[in-house]
Amino acid sequence: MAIVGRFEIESRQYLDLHGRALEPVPAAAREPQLLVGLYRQMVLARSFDQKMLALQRTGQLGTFASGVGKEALDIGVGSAMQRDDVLLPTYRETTLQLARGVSMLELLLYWGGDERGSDFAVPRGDFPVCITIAAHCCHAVGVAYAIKLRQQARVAVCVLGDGGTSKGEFHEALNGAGTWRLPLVFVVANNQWAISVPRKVQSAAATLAQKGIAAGIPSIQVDGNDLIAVREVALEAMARARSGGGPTLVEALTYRLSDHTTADDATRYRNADEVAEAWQREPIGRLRNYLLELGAWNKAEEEALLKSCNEQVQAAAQAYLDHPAPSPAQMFDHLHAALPAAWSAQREAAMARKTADAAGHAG
Amino acid sequence: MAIVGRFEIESRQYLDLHGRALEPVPAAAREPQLLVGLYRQMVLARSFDQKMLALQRTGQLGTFASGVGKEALDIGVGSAMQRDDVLLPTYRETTLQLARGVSMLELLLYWGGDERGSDFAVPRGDFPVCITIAAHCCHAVGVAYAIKLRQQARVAVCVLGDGGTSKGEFHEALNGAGTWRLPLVFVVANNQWAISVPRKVQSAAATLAQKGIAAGIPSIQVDGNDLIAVREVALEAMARARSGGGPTLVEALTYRLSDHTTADDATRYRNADEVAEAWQREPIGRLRNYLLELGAWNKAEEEALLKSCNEQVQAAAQAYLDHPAPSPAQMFDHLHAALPAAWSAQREAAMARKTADAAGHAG
Amino acid sequence: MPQVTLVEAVNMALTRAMSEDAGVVVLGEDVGVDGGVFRATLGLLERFGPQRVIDTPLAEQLITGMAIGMAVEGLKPVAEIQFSGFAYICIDQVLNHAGRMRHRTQGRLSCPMVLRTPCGAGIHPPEHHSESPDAMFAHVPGIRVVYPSSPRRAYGLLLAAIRDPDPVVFLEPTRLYRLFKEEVDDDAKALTLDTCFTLREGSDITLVAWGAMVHDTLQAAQRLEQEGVFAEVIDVATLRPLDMDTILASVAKTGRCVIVTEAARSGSFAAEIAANLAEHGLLSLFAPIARVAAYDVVVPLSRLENVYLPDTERILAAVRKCLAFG
Amino acid sequence: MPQVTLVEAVNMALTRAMSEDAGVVVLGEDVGVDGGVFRATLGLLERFGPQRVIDTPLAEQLITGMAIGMAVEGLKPVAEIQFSGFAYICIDQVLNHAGRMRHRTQGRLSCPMVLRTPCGAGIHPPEHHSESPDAMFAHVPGIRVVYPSSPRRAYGLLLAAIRDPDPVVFLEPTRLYRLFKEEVDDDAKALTLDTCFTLREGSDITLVAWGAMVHDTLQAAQRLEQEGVFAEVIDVATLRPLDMDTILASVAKTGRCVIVTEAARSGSFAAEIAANLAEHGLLSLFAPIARVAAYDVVVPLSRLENVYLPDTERILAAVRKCLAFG
Ligand SMILES: Cc1ncc(C[n+]2csc(CCOP(=O)(O)OP(=O)(O)O)c2C)c(N)n1
Ligand SMILES: Cc1ncc(C[n+]2csc(CCOP(=O)(O)OP(=O)(O)O)c2C)c(N)n1
Ligand SMILES: [Mg+2]
Ligand SMILES: [Mg+2]
Repeated sequence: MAIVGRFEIESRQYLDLHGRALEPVPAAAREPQLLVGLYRQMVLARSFDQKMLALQRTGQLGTFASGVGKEALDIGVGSAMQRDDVLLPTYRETTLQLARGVSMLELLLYWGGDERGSDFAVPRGDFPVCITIAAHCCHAVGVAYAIKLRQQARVAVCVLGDGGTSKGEFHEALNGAGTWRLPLVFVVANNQWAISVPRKVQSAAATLAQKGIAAGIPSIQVDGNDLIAVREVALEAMARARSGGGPTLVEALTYRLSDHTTADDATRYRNADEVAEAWQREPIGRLRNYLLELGAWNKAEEEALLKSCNEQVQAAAQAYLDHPAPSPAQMFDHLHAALPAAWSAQREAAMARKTADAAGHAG
Repeated sequence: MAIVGRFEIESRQYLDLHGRALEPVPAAAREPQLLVGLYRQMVLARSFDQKMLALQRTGQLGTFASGVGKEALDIGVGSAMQRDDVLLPTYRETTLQLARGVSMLELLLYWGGDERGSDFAVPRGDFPVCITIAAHCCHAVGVAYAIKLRQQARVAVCVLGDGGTSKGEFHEALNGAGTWRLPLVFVVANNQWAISVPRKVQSAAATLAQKGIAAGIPSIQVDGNDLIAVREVALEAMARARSGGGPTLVEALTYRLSDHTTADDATRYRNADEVAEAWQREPIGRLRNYLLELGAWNKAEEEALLKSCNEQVQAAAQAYLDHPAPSPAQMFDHLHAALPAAWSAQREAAMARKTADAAGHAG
Repeated sequence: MPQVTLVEAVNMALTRAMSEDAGVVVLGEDVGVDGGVFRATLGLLERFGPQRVIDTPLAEQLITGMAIGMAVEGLKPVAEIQFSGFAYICIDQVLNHAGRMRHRTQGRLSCPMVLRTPCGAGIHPPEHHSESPDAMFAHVPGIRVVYPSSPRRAYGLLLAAIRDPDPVVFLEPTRLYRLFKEEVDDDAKALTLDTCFTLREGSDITLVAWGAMVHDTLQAAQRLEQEGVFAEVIDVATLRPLDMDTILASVAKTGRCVIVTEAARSGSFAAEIAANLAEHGLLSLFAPIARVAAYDVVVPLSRLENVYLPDTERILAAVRKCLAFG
Repeated sequence: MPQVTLVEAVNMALTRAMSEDAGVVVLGEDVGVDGGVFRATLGLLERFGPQRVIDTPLAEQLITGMAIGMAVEGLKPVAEIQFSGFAYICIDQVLNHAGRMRHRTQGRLSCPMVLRTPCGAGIHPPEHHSESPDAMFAHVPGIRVVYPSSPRRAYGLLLAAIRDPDPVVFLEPTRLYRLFKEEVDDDAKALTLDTCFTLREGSDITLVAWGAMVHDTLQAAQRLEQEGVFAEVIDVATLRPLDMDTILASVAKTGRCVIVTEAARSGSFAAEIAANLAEHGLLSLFAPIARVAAYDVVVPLSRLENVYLPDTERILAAVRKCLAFG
């Protein structure tokens, strides 16, 4: 009898629930103005998220997946990425997409049911939202392979949920990334729920980070509601990836404070107490407390910020509502680089149908 | 920073390359006559394997995947199973199927290209060979779920190769088995090659056993060429499964001494030295040495055994060659429980085609 | 008799099947406490317990593959795939395993499972929730493909599918889940598989449809009646094996046929029906066979969904062209 | 000009494409040192190195998905799926992602990849190695499906597929890989996609086929010629998008059509062609359209493979029936 493998999963946290530092924050988080900038992004993102929910409720947007409660995760990861890195998001990374430079108008168009919303002006190389759970994990392997082949110092970042870790494609991708030591960071946004299925029904694994052991790749857990910790862990993983050290799996612990989507009613399957308790751990207040304590932030600034966020969000919503409706041509004109002759009659027929058929903003 | 998970992979071996016990053999292996019985099965299986190769070479059998070199693995696992357990094999478990009671004639029919070969007289509940890599891992979860639901003390045993561990279905199955704590033993027959792809190209994981950590299930490595060790590890895993302790992942280390199949030429991609070295570790000689040393076996018995194996195998081959050709009806009569009316004209048309169209034994 | 929606009828059939046979189990994502995202499995957990109403991990290959294993081992699993866009991944297991187990073992093993999935477009959901994989499944040997279009047929056909000794892919028209109600008697009576249903008799033209398009087709037939045109409307109901006899007999009577599908036109199941007509019913035809289908494009996001989908107007246009012919 | 087999022509096209464009990479199981189980990628590893000739782990979803990622990121991946039976699992990624990337992003991203797989029966291999998934892929919007039937067309069409800015599923007729040789000039000239090839002109009947069945169909045409019957033989070559113009023009001339496929009959791609004829060519037809196809059963193990597969005799029988009509 011999032991042929030993593995440990580390977990990282800097700020406690009240925003007090549990240990000295890392060098990359010592500049208060940087943290203030990230804090502003988090608040704007939540403001935008609330607007999306409001638009949906009033029939002006399609089904929407709120990201409330995971702003530290998204902004932490987003702030660790460089401009020409490649993000492969799910439907719950609206905040991270904002951090990458996708515009509110584009995001509104997308969730309003219009493909033009995925034709980002910036960043041109990021992937659109992936709805089919974990399919994009395999795409990320291809992106990272291409980056490595061309010897670029770029990184692919693939975000998925706790539920997504049960899909075979996630494992095929982890394994491929490990085999070729690709510049790829997988971030599991473990928000404890996959629609109505709680984390413990999803897997008997004690942590989701340990799934990386199967592929022989470095794996770590982090408090996903602690901006400083997420950013630090992400920076480490990105640096490893960028310098040829290969992939990392990051499990970021957070909580889905909202319903799964606007089509879901989470009170059917989970306890109000659990949600109330989770609100205690939400990331924005925690970082605010830390900044207030540090003297880097004050009440007046907070009020000004909320006002400005509100204005930006309103302006974006208005631009969205004013946006011209899509033409039926949209179904044909980017099907192929050039429409094959076989479909041209169909295009004509579709154009002949009244454009008024295009649904309103509610989708 | 905290450590939230610690894992170890143990590896088991009792006999060294020369068949000398490295440590006291376990209780279940202390009865020499039992070991002699298993040794006999291993020798018979190899004899049968050689016959299959010979039949294929002479155009009397279709493509065949030899199992030479993994007899300890197959017989070790087979001997740990009970009659009403369920085996889900790949194409390389001919020896294990023999151990389960599948007849040589049935195996010959199957590899000769005739579905009747999978209509085993015994064991009625075992699965047929699964060719699509790792698909049967998911079937095994269903079988084990059914067993558990009906509170039976039976176990499903699913065997796959090192290459198979890269497939998503394997991971989905591992995870499911862990979630429901099913009576299911996964055996990874790691023979170091997946056609031309060596083990290290398949995964960056140091062991394949550690893939079980991803699903939170007990995982262990074993010397797959050591009958005593394989049997012991399998017995432990089966006992755990049978008593409600849930699934186990066993990685059994062996080596594919043959070409991948008769359609392959392994000299194209691997070194003769590596193969020669691997022959030093093959399981039959090792067990024979142990039994000889123990005084439980002698040269005369060995000669008698080889003669008897040869006779059995010859008889089976003859029965196979004498077996009547399949009828075209075979394509229709078990498509559904009763053939839908829509296909009855097709059945008639097929029957009208000369039965002489049925190909010869070479398939 | 209760007035129920199609999804409620599915629920009634599941409840009935689970009550009468302890071997029937339901599995899938969110089928337990949530009762399924469309509530098709509502109340089953309370009634039959978590052993038989199984919330699975998020893994469609596992769901399909384990249903196969359960079925081979003697249970009668009814697996749910949450949306049709996530059912493409299941084709592999259905084709390579479910549809072959009986043949492969020459009857020693069988695979009495049902794979249910909502199917089709029209509810303005996010991407991948509006797919029509019917033609792909209908090409798979060894399985049945059933696609009801009303609460009553959903009830009777689902019972039949569950009781069938072989694998059935059961497609449910999402758009019709709650569109209308019908009286459904929970009488445990299965309908016959492998047969089309003639929903409306007529002498002038045969309209063939399945799933949600049956609804629009019936509406078109009503409109035509007002114009004095009598359309026979056939609900295919079982796509595999296909009951061409009923369709051929109808076309022999009417001489004209329009086939309606909401799938993208090329390679849709409408082609199979048209091909059979061209092979066995050519002499009956007074006019070309028209297919009304979605365009050969990606199902668009919700803003253009209405333009993409065939509707009553497009059916009527095809019928008029067909009637005007010759 | 060298005389080469179809699989050698595939190899020539791959070598040519990799030489002329450093972005072309080849990936799949055993494509490296082994040169692919059929040797389609022979010599590529030595010539272009392991970075561009990639032995992957055994994982078809990864192979397809990473090809998509590579293509989006600007490479031109040519992925190999070892046998067609293992390509069903790829439908999901091809349909939900490869075929949609350009549409979904309104042209911002694209997916210029090729997914190659040997296809069809006839070499007496183990189970799952003889499948014909052509109809399923041909139903997927946003992709092309190409299926050559001779060394020369394999060379020219594969080059075209690799150079195409959009995803192409490239099916290779396993049975023809080594069946015959043809002179193929390694001139880097691509053939035109989206067009059928008329291999033989004739006035009496149109025979339409693709893949390996083109071979049997040509043999049938030869036999017919001896009997004084002149058959026009069309190789479909690109199944999606389908060039119906060529087929319609031919049937307008001959008035009779037999469509040959080795896939199981129901839901096969032959249906799509027949449906189009019934829709747009009805008036030209003197006789019903016949489909010659495999039976609607599971591809049997090798002993019955010859009975399962359509052959020259079955084609001739269908032709005779068609000629005798009316
Ligand atoms: C392949 C696939 N199966 C099912 C679904 C339906 N679905 C959408 S979200 C979801 C749960 C995802 O949970 P998780 O991965 O934890 O992400 P979260 O929604 O919590 O962010 C499911 C089952 C899907 N989108 N894709
Ligand atoms: C899903 C699938 N992909 C590809 C193949 C082709 N194939 C047959 S065996 C094999 C290698 C399997 O290697 P491993 O799992 O190590 O088993 P071994 O053959 O070594 O016993 C491959 C790629 C297959 N049968 N199934
Ligand atoms: Mg989640
Ligand atoms: Mg192996």
